[in-house]
Amino acid sequence: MMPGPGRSGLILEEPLLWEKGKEGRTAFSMPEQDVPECSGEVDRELLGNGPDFPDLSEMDIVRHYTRLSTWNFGIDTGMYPLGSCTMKYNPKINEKMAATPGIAASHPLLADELSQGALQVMFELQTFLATLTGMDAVSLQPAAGAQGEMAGMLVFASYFRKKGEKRNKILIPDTAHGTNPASAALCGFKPVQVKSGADGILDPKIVAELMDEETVGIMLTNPNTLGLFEESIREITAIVHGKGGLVYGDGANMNAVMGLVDFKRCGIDIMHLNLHKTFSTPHGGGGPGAGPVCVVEELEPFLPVPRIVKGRDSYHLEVDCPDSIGRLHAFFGNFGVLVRAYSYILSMGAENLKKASQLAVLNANYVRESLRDVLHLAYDKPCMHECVFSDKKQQEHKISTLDMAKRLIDHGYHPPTIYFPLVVPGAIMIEPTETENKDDLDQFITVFKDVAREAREDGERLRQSPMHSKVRRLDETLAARSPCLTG
Amino acid sequence: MMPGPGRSGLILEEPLLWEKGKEGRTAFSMPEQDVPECSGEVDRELLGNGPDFPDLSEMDIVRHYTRLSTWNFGIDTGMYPLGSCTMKYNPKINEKMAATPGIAASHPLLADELSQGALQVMFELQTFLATLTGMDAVSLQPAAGAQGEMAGMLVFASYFRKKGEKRNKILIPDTAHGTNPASAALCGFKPVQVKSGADGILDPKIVAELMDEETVGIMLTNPNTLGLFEESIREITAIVHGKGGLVYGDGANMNAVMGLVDFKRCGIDIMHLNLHKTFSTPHGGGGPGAGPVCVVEELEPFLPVPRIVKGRDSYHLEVDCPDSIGRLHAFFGNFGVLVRAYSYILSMGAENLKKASQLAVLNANYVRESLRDVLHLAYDKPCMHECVFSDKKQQEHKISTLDMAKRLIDHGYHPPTIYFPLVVPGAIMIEPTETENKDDLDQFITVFKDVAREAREDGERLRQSPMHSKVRRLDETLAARSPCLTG
Amino acid sequence: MRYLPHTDTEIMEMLAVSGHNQVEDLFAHIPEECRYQGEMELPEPLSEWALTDHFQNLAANIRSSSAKAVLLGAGSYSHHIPAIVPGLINRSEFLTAYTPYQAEMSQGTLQGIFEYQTLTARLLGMEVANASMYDGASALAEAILMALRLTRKKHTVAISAAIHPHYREVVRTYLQAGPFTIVELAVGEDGRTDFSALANIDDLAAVALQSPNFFGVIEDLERAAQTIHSADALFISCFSEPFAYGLFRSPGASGADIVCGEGQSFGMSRSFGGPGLGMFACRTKYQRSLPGRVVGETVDVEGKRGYVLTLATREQHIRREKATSNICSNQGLCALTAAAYMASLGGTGMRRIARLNYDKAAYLRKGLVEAGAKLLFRTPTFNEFVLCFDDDFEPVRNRLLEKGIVAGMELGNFYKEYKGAYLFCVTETTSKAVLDTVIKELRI
Amino acid sequence: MRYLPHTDTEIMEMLAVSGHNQVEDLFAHIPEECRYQGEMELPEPLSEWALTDHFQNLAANIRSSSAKAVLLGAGSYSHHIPAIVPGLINRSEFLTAYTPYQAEMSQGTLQGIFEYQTLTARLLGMEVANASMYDGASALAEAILMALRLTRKKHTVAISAAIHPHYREVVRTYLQAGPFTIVELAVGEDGRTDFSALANIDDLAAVALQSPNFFGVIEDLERAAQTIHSADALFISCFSEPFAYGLFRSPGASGADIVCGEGQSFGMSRSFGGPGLGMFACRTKYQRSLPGRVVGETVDVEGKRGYVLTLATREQHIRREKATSNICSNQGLCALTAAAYMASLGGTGMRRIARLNYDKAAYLRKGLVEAGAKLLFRTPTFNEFVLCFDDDFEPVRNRLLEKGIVAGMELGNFYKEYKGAYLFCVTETTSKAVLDTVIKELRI
Ligand SMILES: Cc1ncc(COP(=O)(O)O)c(C=O)c1O
Ligand SMILES: Cc1ncc(COP(=O)(O)O)c(C=O)c1O
Repeated sequence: MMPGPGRSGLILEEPLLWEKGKEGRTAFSMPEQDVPECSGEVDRELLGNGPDFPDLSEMDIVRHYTRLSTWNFGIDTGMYPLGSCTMKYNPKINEKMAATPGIAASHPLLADELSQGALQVMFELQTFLATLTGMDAVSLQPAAGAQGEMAGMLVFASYFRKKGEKRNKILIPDTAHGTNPASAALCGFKPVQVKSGADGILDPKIVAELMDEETVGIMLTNPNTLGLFEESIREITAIVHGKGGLVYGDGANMNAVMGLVDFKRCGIDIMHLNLHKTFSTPHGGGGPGAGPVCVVEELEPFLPVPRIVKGRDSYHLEVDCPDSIGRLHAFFGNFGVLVRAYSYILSMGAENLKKASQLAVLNANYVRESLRDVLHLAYDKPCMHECVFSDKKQQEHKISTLDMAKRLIDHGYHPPTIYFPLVVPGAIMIEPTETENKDDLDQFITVFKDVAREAREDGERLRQSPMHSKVRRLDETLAARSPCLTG
Repeated sequence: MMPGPGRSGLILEEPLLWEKGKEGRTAFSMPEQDVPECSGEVDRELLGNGPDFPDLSEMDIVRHYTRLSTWNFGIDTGMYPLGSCTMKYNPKINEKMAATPGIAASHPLLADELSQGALQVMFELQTFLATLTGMDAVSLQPAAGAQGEMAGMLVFASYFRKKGEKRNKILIPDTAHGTNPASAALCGFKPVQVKSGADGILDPKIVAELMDEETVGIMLTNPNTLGLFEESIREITAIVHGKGGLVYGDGANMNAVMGLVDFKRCGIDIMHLNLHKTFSTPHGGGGPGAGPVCVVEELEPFLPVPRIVKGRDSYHLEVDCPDSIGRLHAFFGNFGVLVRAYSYILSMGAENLKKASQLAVLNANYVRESLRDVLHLAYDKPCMHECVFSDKKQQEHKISTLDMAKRLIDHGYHPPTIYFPLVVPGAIMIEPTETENKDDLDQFITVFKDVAREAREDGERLRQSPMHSKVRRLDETLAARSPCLTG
Repeated sequence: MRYLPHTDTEIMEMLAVSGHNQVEDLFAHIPEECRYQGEMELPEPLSEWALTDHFQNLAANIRSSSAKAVLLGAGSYSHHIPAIVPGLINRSEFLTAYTPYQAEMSQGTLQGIFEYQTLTARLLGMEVANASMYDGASALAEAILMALRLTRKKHTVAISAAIHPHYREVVRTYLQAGPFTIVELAVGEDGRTDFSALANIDDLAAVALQSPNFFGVIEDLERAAQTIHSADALFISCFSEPFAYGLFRSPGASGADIVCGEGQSFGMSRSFGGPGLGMFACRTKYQRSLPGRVVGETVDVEGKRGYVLTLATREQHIRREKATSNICSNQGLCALTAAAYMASLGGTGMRRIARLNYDKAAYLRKGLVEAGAKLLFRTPTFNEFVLCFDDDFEPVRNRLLEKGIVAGMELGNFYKEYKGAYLFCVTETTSKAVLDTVIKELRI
Repeated sequence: MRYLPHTDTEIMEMLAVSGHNQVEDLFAHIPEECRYQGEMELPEPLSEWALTDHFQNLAANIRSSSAKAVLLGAGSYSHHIPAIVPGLINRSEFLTAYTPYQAEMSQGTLQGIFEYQTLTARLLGMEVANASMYDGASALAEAILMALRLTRKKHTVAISAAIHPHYREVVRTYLQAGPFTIVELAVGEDGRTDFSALANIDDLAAVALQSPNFFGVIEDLERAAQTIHSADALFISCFSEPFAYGLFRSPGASGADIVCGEGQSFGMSRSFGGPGLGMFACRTKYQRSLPGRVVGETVDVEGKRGYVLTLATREQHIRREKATSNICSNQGLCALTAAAYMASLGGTGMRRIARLNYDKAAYLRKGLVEAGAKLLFRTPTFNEFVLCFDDDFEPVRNRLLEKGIVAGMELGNFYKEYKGAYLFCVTETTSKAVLDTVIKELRI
């Protein structure tokens, strides 16, 4: 019997949509044709044949997606300790609130007075996020973390343009998420890599060496992607500010420090939050998310338009902001995601949010201590919300991080993040989050120890894994070499 | 590769609720204590300790039921050709309608004028069911088919009591569902078994022999549980009526004949319908269902109270019905189920309901014709909504109906009804229903043929099946011998 | 039609296999005189959207459900339902499955019902429970029939007049065809059952009480158990509000032999009275006489723990007319819902919510008494209580109705002797603000 | 708190393992000056029930959403959403999964997205599509950036002024930091893009149009393709209302090189403008320059078909600053929703609904014109159209608002030249009765 909850059971195969269906079936309930037909009058030149979609019955569609869903694994299925992703429980009540008919049906382009409830949600959420980070002003428009980063980089650019300064480099630590350099580059900056220190955090001396008047500043993640708090953050931000630069904070790891760290006091000028991580909105197998940016007062004029302004007893939208970087989204960003985060913050309150961070850090340290005998610890110091191991100990048995990750699938766990951050070869990054209980962590630890034992004693089993899943290891090279992107 | 959709995949184990949990956790959102506490004042003599329930977090509960659900199989998962059960697609829109806040929140005991919408639903559904069956009056109160039967038997009893006749026997065919004799017995009647004829239907001659003035009448199912239409129904009902008896119709198989058969013209006096079969309300792993009874005018006074009466422009409840058998349910029966059936009838309309029956019968005959070479046909004549085979051909290979049924599980199908009706030894009763499409039927047929091939060539595999499911064949004898009903 | 997948071509192909030319031919053997005449007269089919509009209109025509508060229970209670409960139980694997005849592909339902049986037994202080009955009323009727089976030659049952009037009516319906006598035990001045009539009954099979009873009054179950057992009868204890057992001693712990009642409070919305849930539990020694389905634990061929429907020999599909009940489909999904609800509460939550219900009801009761109302009974109650008024209460009630508050129900229809008395109910869902409004209105 | 499972005992046990005494010790290494001062000032936590009340109040404060009809599109459309679509896509296995990095336990999402890519490509007449962008506006911006990458040394793009004004703003935001010039092509008298300015541009990389454009007008895409290609530029065709392609020729079939736009119409509610769906498709030859995630087909070690995220070398997590885009999280669940929606429609349904949209819009347009309104443009439109009025339309619009009908949007804020003109939208969700009310009101 495997020590994890993973087992084999009955699941059903299902073909591609267009391998099913018969012309003439439908799963759509046709509304009444209560007006005369006149589409026939249209200019033939402009007409098409309509798309080549399969026709399916309602039962066909229901079975199709029901079956597909059973090949997937979500947080509701089991533990999902994907580092840097904060896969915590996504409360169902938030889904229900977002589906409130009046909220879900609201049109984004009507007069402000017709939309007060929606504007109130956004205004209050901005206030909450400002309180949570310690920052002064917030824009909710970015549709994900990377778009938040982009907003930040554009603010940098606008800020220096306005000051009349030409700077085009930006410091980015080697532990940064790939979106950081990509966002910086998109906004015309040249990333300069900052090596993290031997203890996994940034050394102010190195920053001081690299920071100059051609550099807009630094873009760092705190807690960083090794799960460590940048303890010299105040020195670093002082150095950057000293050279006239700005500091961008990637706040994707905010779940570690709610109510515990004040980012403004750390010297951060602008930061984004990932609501789909810290604020428990579901990740939906890839999105939608939301990546609000929070800034210090000085940078507020640069935030995206429209801005939501509270008048005496109503809210309104302001678009006349000459310094703004402009609009990032057709409307207000992923409003439905904002609603969920708002609902989460209201459900939790200050004390529980802080406690959530404390427990998230407790859980990570517990896993870290419990697995340190069997996995190599990349940096041997207390961690924040996640701990990073590597496959160093397993290499002698020719077992890689990938093999262990795939074996965890058989045991019924979603693998941790692997091979990231890049500075740790064969990284295994575990973020349990606060919603996992001790019993479940203990079981996970037992399983990981068992996998480590197998790595020593029965390596072939690991290389052959996963064995329980509907498909076995997939050929990613083939997929990339001869791409087949549509059927 | 197996020809059916059944495969092995990853599923997760999950302990019993009380094997999880820690005192002090909760999954319930505590409402505010906005009034003074005074429960402390209660007489200690009456107090208890509260139940010994495990304390779990919201995530615990969510994972628990999510995992349990993956061990189950519903219509949405795949084909469920359980004969006599009419496992057709359960439209999702009906669930949504039943959850309409104003409908779901209505209290059953308020003044009629506060509940008009709910009364309207019931009144109109009664009318629809009367139209569908051809009968004159309807009571929606019975909570399931068996309670409908009981209502019918009590109507029989009241009818004869009122007439001052003492009759205590009732004719019930050997093909009847077990609930029929059970319901009759519960109401003080002694069931007399009527043997069905060689062609699977009742012979009026036999009925004539058995029917006498000590017999209240007959309780028959039409189409019967062999999937055959009782072609002599008019003769039979005439015989029973001739002896002053009444005819009860078990309408569980109504799905075969909507808009095609008029039950009043057949001579039926009272019948029940299973809304959780014919009218597509989901069966919920055992219920709730609804088993309305439909009667001819003469029997209307005996129907359960309250009756819903339509006034000039409002509905009201009538309890003053001296001949009524009384109340069967604390309120109005399974109202939420009635709402779904009402929603279904409104979605379909007359034409589609008739077409549904036609297609249900088409599907059953198609399966019957397609499998007749590999399975023994109990009665070789065109069937209605279901066809009944047996394991006669497989017996020489020492393969039973049970073995084949269990093998179908591995192929990804819910087995047909087995070993019922009792008159067919080793019965395999297949009711595909109209919502299965031809492609899926063809695949099912291919699979069943393959199972029949295996029965000849590889019997041990069948006896070992199912192999894909989370648990293998379970020891039912042990369960019954030393019952363990609570943990 | 989106539920009917057949294309015309497919229909022709399929007909060909059975040698038919048109679908009508499949019905050729149905005698002409049995045929439906013409087409059914039903409304034209509605699209999803027209249907939704129709339901919005219907709902708008249920004024009570748009009320701010309905201060009435009487067997149907408003309790908070966590969003997770319906969300999980409506997963299609649970919702669209049949009764778990094929255990290997129904372990989800089966383990879930086994857990329901266990939590139910724990709640009620009993040893075993079944997989559900239709509702509290029919559960009581079945409990009485079970007691009559167990006590064989005795034919009289006594039922308290403080049991929900509808439950008593259903009992009468179920028992009407048998050779049974039903004696009703009067309600005492304290609102509890008066057992004095018991002494005069000969062949007493069982006595049935409800606690909290229809008036919200907590019966003294321990004393009742002594009285009933010394009359050599079985003690059936029923309920319509199981939340009471978060605070008050369970019927099982008080000595009942069979406990049954309504479980709607555990996660089901009122839904005009159904579907709810008949809960049913008894002592182990009676388990083979239980009506209804039960799930039991067993092992598979590899020794792995699993669950099956068991004790089938009690049931109609094996024993037919000799079955312990005719019940077949039960309220399975409601039982699963109740289990998920009980588990969401946990022991700790159950106690807290029960207390809050008590406290809120007490707040209104005290407030109204201070405003001039009189308690009909002075015995401890849970959730519900009965008040009398010096002046006609109807004008007050009507004013409250205009404010969207349904304040209690007049008892005259149920008990002539209590005409002019009103039954009130308060649960955790009613805010203090609403309660204060009611109190204030009475003072006016 | 129900989301935080730790009991105090467990916390102590866990702390002991890492040698700590209290939770605060875990944060001891955070410099004092970085610490949060005091406690956060946030509202007290709300129970599920208090939260629900709060949201009811918020919703009541969104007057537009209680309106009977909002006859406005402008990038956000009201279409019927079958109950099955959200029900299926919100199954927790889809909803609570992360981006499918571990393909073996994400085949549901992966096949679903592969199907989305395929249906999208078919709809738009293209060969490949990605797994989604944030919205129509950023998709257009990314399309232009892609075109600029493909055409290397050219730095000018021309965009039609008939493209949704917000989309154009987003394009400006995205391009502001680069060495690019954006030229706007004027709107002709027929409401279509005027290409005459193209002739004067030197290093033209791409031209972007929208069809149906912001005025609902169908651009002549075939002629546009010729013009643009003969200027040696890439043709980007965008949209905000994909239902149009159920009736009108797809951009791909008309010669576009990159097609992108907003997919909110396919199963997403308006939700105050998001989440929607950026759809993005191109020719196979450009697939390695695509921004965003893509799913590809492959096989497992046993040769079984399966799906993986692929072409990762374009992406930020491999190529970092050299990536084709910085996008990481996209609108995955919305893409899955759109696929389920397109599949529910089927080809047949898509054509029918598109026609019905056309017919309904035409009905209102004709009715209003008969009642005295004037068409701003006489070119064929889909769904949306622009009207001018002899008299001020505001009083009529206000009267309709009081009847719960939002009738169009004045264009002055977007186009000074069209001040006093109104953009209307009608979809299959608006009943003839509502349309008749609008027409009648104008006649008054
Ligand atoms: C540290 C960090 N930064 C940025 C991002 C990008 O966020 P998003 O995926 O929402 O664009 C992520 C998430 O993947 C992250 O982990
Ligand atoms: C023919 C027949 N009669 C009666 C019944 C009993 O119906 P129910 O299960 O709703 O009590 C059934 C269903 O099992 C049946 O198939």
